[in-house]
Amino acid sequence: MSGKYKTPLLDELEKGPWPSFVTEIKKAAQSSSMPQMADDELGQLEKSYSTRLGYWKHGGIVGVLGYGGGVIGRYSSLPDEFPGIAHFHTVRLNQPSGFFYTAEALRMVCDIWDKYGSGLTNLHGSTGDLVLLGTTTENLEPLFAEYSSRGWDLGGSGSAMRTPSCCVGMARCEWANIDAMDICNTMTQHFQDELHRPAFPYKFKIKVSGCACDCVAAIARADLSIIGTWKDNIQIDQAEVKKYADAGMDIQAEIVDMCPTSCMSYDNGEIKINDAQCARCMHCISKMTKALKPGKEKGATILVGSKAPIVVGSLLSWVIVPFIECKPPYDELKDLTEKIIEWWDDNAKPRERIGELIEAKGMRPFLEAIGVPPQPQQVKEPRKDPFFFWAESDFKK
Amino acid sequence: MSGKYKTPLLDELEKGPWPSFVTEIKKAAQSSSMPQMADDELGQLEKSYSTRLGYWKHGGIVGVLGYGGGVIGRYSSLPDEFPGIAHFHTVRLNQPSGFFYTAEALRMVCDIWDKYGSGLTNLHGSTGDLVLLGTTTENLEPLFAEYSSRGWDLGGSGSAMRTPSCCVGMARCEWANIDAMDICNTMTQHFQDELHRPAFPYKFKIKVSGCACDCVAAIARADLSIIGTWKDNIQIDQAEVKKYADAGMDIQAEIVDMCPTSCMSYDNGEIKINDAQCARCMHCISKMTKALKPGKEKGATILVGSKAPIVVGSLLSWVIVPFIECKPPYDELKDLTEKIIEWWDDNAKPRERIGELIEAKGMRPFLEAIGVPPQPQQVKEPRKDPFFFWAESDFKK
Amino acid sequence: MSLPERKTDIGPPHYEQFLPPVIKNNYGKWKYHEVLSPGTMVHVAESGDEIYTVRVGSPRLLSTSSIREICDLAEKYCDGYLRFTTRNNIEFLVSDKSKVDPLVAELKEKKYSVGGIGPRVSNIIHTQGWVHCHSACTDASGIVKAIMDELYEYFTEKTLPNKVRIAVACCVNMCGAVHCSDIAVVAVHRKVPVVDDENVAKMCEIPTTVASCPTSAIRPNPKTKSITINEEKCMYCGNCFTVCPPIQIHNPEEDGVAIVVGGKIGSLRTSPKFSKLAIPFFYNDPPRWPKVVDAIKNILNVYAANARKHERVGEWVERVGWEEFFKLTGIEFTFQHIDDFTFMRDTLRTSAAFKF
Amino acid sequence: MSLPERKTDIGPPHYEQFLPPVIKNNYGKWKYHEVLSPGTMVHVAESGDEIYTVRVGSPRLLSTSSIREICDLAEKYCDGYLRFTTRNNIEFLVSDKSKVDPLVAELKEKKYSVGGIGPRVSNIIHTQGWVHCHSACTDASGIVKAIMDELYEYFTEKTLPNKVRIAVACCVNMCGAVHCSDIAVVAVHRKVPVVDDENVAKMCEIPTTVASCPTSAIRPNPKTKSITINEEKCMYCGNCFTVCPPIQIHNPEEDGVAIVVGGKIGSLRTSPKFSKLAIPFFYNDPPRWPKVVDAIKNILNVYAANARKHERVGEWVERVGWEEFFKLTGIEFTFQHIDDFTFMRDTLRTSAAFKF
Ligand code: SRM
Ligand code: SRM
Ligand code: SRM
Ligand code: SRM
Ligand code: SF4
Ligand code: SF4
Ligand code: SF4
Ligand code: SF4
Ligand code: SF4
Ligand code: SF4
Ligand code: SF4
Ligand code: SF4
Repeated sequence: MSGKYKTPLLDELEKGPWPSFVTEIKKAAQSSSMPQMADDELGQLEKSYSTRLGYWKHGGIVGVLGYGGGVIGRYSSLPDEFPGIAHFHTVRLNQPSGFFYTAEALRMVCDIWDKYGSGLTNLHGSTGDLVLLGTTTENLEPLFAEYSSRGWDLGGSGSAMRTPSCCVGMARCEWANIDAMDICNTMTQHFQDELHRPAFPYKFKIKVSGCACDCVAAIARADLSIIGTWKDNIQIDQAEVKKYADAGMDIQAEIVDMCPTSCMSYDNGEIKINDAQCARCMHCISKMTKALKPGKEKGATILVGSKAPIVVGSLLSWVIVPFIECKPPYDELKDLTEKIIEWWDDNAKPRERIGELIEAKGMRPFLEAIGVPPQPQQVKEPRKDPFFFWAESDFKK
Repeated sequence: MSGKYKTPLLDELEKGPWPSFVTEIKKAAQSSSMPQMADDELGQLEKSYSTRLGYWKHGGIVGVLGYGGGVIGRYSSLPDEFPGIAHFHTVRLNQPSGFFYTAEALRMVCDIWDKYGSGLTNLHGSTGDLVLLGTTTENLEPLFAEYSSRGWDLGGSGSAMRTPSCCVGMARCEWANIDAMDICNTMTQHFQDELHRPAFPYKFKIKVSGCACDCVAAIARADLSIIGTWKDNIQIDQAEVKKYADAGMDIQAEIVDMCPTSCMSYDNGEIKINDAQCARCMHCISKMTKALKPGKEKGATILVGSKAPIVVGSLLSWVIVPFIECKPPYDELKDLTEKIIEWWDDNAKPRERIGELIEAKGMRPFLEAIGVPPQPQQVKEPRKDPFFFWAESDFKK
Repeated sequence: MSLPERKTDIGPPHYEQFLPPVIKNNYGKWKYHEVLSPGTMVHVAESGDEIYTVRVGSPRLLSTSSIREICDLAEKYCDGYLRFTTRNNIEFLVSDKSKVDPLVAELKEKKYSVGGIGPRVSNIIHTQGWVHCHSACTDASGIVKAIMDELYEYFTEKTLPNKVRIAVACCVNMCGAVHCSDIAVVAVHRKVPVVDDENVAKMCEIPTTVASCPTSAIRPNPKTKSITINEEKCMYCGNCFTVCPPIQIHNPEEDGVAIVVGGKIGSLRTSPKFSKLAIPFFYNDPPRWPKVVDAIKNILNVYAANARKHERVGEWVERVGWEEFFKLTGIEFTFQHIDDFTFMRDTLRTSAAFKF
Repeated sequence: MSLPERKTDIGPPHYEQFLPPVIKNNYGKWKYHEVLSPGTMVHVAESGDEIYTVRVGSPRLLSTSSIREICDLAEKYCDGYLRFTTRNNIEFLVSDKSKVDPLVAELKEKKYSVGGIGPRVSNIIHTQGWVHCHSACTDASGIVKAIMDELYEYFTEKTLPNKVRIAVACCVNMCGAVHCSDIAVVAVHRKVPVVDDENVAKMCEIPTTVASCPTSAIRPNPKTKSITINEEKCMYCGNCFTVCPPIQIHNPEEDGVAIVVGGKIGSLRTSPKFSKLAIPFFYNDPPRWPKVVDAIKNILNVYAANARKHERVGEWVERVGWEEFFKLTGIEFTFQHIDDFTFMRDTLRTSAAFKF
């Protein structure tokens, strides 16, 4: 801690039990070979805290040779006052699927970063990357050489495929209907070119969750959301049901009455499920994990289009394919994803996400382009107004 | 029945138990002084049935002196083939509130109509008028003189206040929280000028229902929907509750479990209601009318904006004033209605209904103009996206 | 034959003069009612007074002769007091209990349709159709007659889980209550309007016509001084035709009707609901539209067999889900079912939980 | 100091090399899990093998020094195996049951925040704020720290009806999951951007800038070769600023944050939900934003006191109604709460049934 700046406001945020990011900024200066970066970051941040204004310029385009993304250029608007952060770019390292690490691997990441950057990181960025926070333009190439030679690559940024992300899935979860980590890794590898060389109309994100709990928020934060599900019957272990009851669970109130389709009943200590009516929402399974399990015919639901509110309001992803098998090498999934991206790439204006494009064009041209038939699962309810389009092909019937 | 035309297709529609409109058309020719009208109507309709095409021209502007509405001009596009309906205008007689008649009054309506028109009527039109179906331009003035001198006036058409309409209300319904018929009649009288002399941007409809059953479909088919409600507690007669139970009603399943707010319970043969949580939806009351009654502090909810799907999709009316007292002479209601209409009239484009205008401008300018504060009852849920407007006045706070 | 003096702005006759004395005396003081049969009910006042209602189906399109016959009956049994309902049924208002059965007997003898009260099918709200409207894309009265003949016993006898409100509209202007009905028929076009350039140039205001199109499919055509329609964008709503008649939308070969379901108006239990598309198209098939009638009967039967007591059609469907509706009714799901108009965002499924 | 040879398009390291042996052996064969304490759980495989997870809160913004300390602990107790969660918590993956308690003890001793598992508040998803983003209209890390200090016991001890997911976004780009969170803070502008005509003319493509505005508030200004903004229409979304930096949206006097509630992501019980506006504005009040913290605590407490077991915030509010939410929380309802953007139609109340 160099103590270059007085930071009375930020120091307030070192109080209290939750770990303090202010302490982290102060600590970064200890180990980084460029302590002035974290120092000046702290100084500028203190200034922001007193003026209530940020001091960052719009990012310029910086990066590594042959790639168009992976680095977010960032410059202080007060380079004279805070020269240490005149350049303060972030580097997005593509995280391993499921965010698993060994201490050894993480140490190596830290060592390189202390050499070429501020010593500050985000574990992880909202998209999933291991974010390295603050370096200079000239350090980008050596940094990339060091990381890539050791098996690490950059993640996405700009109008490109973004770093796919997933839940912990089969690695540690009994409900995973698909191998979320393998799918995430496979898709990441499959789309390396699209990830590193922005050539899309805008960003395109993929997220994979093993079940409807959606622990990676795929349905809300991915252009392509892959969510595991099953087709057959929930597996019930009645002996375990009894144990839950014995342990004091109010099965009627907590499970049966909360089932959204009312397809369960609880009589004489046994749970019965009318599986044809089950929506596979995961409520009962998640609250009675020892007694109930997803079925055996597993696959994924494919949804498309979610994004943040800019420009036309937030979108959640829409069901496109209710059920698709997901087994390595995932050809069907890759193929579908390629078709989806192709249609979007062919039709979108710059800065138009796929959800916005579908809204603008309607579902039909999209579904026709990717070869998916209309199905009731794609809608909450059918259209309300009597205005609907007919194509020539409809008349031939 | 003159039998001027062979009508094999329409004759099919005289078969079957439900009363036949074809028979009515045939019967009209019997009593009308102009039997050729109903005859040619039948002939042209048979032609439509064989060609699947209507033969009416767009209406021209016809009417009675000093009025701009109340008559819909209609001309056959085949006047040579069907001369009897070369002119076939409809006259909208303003129905008495609640659609009550005496035989004597109705006979008089029929007598005049037989003299000046086809002898065909609609009891009633979808807006509520007593519709006289088919007369000529030259008959309009004498017809109007005859009706108006006997106490009947025309209803609305065109870009005007339309004939208000209401449910049977206090005349024959135990649930009426407001005097729907009196309000309907009062509003009709109050807006006579607006009704007869179209000067609005488009049509404006008023409908009044005594309770949330909404037997006149006010919430779906009126620019201004007035629906009776109450503020205090549902009145319960536990002795009658017992009788329903004794008579075999499954009170738990049919009443308590269907209450949308789950504010009821049924224990030891008694119904209890947590009235603070009751939404006054009318379900329980309507299914147990002897045991449950609305409260005593009665008034109306005012909703605005419903309409058919052209142009931007169907609208249901939106809650504007959750509760308003409704006692004669209904000054508050009249005043509010005038403010609502004034804002619309000042701001709407031609052919823009008030619901469409509110959608275009937002609720705030509308509520501010009519002096109604924002209230949670006006929304199902607050806004989802973080884009919201601030007015200068908001900063002064 | 001099005419009486005309009056203006007098408004309708005051309803009070048409109320039976028992209603006047107990106005606003009714205690409860009881449905006695599908076509009769009694309302009992706090005073103990009673008014009996006998309800009869009506084709709505009534000749003066038929109205006079109804008046005769009203005079014979209820001092001439009668009313019409908001769904166009006729109600005899009988103050003398002893006259109820004889009235019903005479009505039945004369083939009137006594019924419509309680949890059953009531009269169909409908519109003008080929009988009177230039905009009509089907006939309304004919379809109504065909449906009511088929569902007759649901009006006169059988009960259902709750009221089933049916409507028919002869074009998308929807002068009936189609947009919020349990089951409804709405006539639809399927082809882009044909523009009669010469007459458009003569008769229409071009900017108004361009502005009338909800999907911005219409552009001015300076060459012809008329307009052109972009086929890709047109939804066949006919609004341009309403504003400018030489834009001809009628196409007898390809016009027809759609069936929508699940709407409701009352706020009981669940909020009022719009109707949703069940079947996008049937060809116009006069005089009796048999496929339309069959389809409606099928939907009604599936509802009757599956809904819980007091559940309206829309409430039942929302409970079981639209996936289930299509499965149970056997109706095909098509591209037309997927909203791409104003409610698209609301109606696409944004959940990983649904039924297969 | 020659550099090693760079490689491209190799993608991330394969996760397999980072999996503890017990996970590799039981991959996809887990049977159940049990939450042992707010910060520990065990997953049991069909084989009977067990993996213990010890979860620790993280500020996400981590220095390499701190990461190394965490690595030290991982090596001491779990052969170096650790992971991060999708909400940025640290998870130690312990294969040896006997090491769980000592690990927890050392963590607590070192003031780590052990917790976040089960029905409680987990880590706050947040974004860059003044720490790194030019778009930031507040700081994210500071608000997060202030909230988590206040809600600390909901992370480490107390239980709630269900998980409560909190998020903070430093501008309406919403790089976090604010739009679908139980409770969230989003920074908002409230003043029309100030246009630096000279630089706009120099640096920006005018058509792109005009097109960037969702409300069509921007028009080209041929005189200045820049643009003008219609104050009436501007919703302060900042999209123009993203596209054209000399359109300056930051206003330290009038910028601040809104609080939104009731969103969720999982499809359990009810569909995923967007968050809805609870409180439209608080001034930026660094370093600890006390009013924001109080408001969140209030909402959390009202939820905890009123929701049923397993109900998420949004499920509770939807059951009791938003009228009730405003009443119970004492939050004022304002014009800002009424949607006049894309979801207006969905969100206005179209029912005569509601609570006063
Ligand atoms: C670093 C990160 C926030 C974080 O603190 O974690 C981030 C930071 C930025 N986001 Fe983001 N976004 C980040 C995840 C997200 C997410 C969440 C997600 O991916 O799951 C979203 C919401 C989901 C979505 O994509 O809609 C998100 C929605 C946006 C948007 C709005 C895009 C839209 O279509 O609505 C912008 C605006 C833009 O692209 O111009 C945006 C733009 C930005 C920019 C590049 C600012 C800009 O205008 O140029 C930010 C750079 C900050 C900086 O200087 O470091 N960021 N951004 C996240 C990426 C880290 C990573 O790679 O792991
Ligand atoms: C006669 C009647 C249908 C019936 O068979 O009962 C009717 C008939 C017509 N309606 Fe209607 N509307 C009738 C009630 C309605 C209703 C229902 C209501 O008022 O409760 C609606 C739906 C509610 C609403 O107002 O939105 C209705 C929505 C329309 C519309 C669409 C308006 C809109 O804003 O969406 C039009 C189109 C127009 O005005 O150009 C329309 C236009 C018409 C026109 C004038 C056709 C036209 O384009 O000029 C029809 C004249 C038919 C004719 O030749 O007789 N009619 N119209 C109803 C009036 C009778 C009466 O006065 O009692
Ligand atoms: C006579 C009439 C009012 C009028 O001024 O003409 C009327 C009269 C009564 N209605 Fe109605 N309703 C009348 C149209 C309506 C309408 C409007 C419509 O259909 O266009 C509705 C809204 C329908 C909807 O929600 O889509 C309507 C929804 C109700 C309900 C709510 C039913 C439900 O549970 O959803 C009740 C309560 C009930 O049936 O238990 C009700 C109950 C009643 C009661 C029992 C009220 C009473 O205590 O007198 C009346 C006799 C019931 C019956 O017919 O079964 N009335 N009722 C209308 C008869 C129309 C007809 O000929 O069939
Ligand atoms: C570790 C993690 C996945 C990962 O790959 O990192 C994870 C792990 C588990 N989740 Fe999750 N969830 C994780 C993020 C999420 C998210 C995403 C988010 O918060 O951004 C969600 C969606 C939240 C939402 O709906 O808004 C999520 C919704 C659930 C649910 C559904 C809760 C509900 O009833 O609504 C369950 C089931 C349950 O808790 O009974 C669940 C259950 C579980 C289980 C019990 C699954 C299992 O058998 O292993 C895991 C431990 C539970 C716990 O932490 O209480 N997980 N879980 C994430 C931990 C985040 C953290 O640090 O707190
Ligand atoms: S999304 Fe499902 S499979 Fe994945 S971690 Fe969460 S609960 Fe497990
Ligand atoms: S998964 Fe959901 S829908 Fe299926 S039985 Fe369980 S609670 Fe019901
Ligand atoms: S709306 Fe209510 S008050 Fe009016 S008739 Fe229907 S049930 Fe009675
Ligand atoms: S009126 Fe509706 S909300 Fe109120 S108690 Fe009865 S059923 Fe429940
Ligand atoms: S629905 Fe259309 S065709 Fe039928 S009466 Fe109304 S405007 Fe005419
Ligand atoms: S029919 Fe409707 S959508 Fe088609 S051009 Fe005319 S107004 Fe536009
Ligand atoms: S939410 Fe806005 S300010 Fe915060 S990181 Fe994302 S783009 Fe930057
Ligand atoms: S801030 Fe948003 S709404 Fe305002 S002018 Fe810029 S882009 Fe348009």
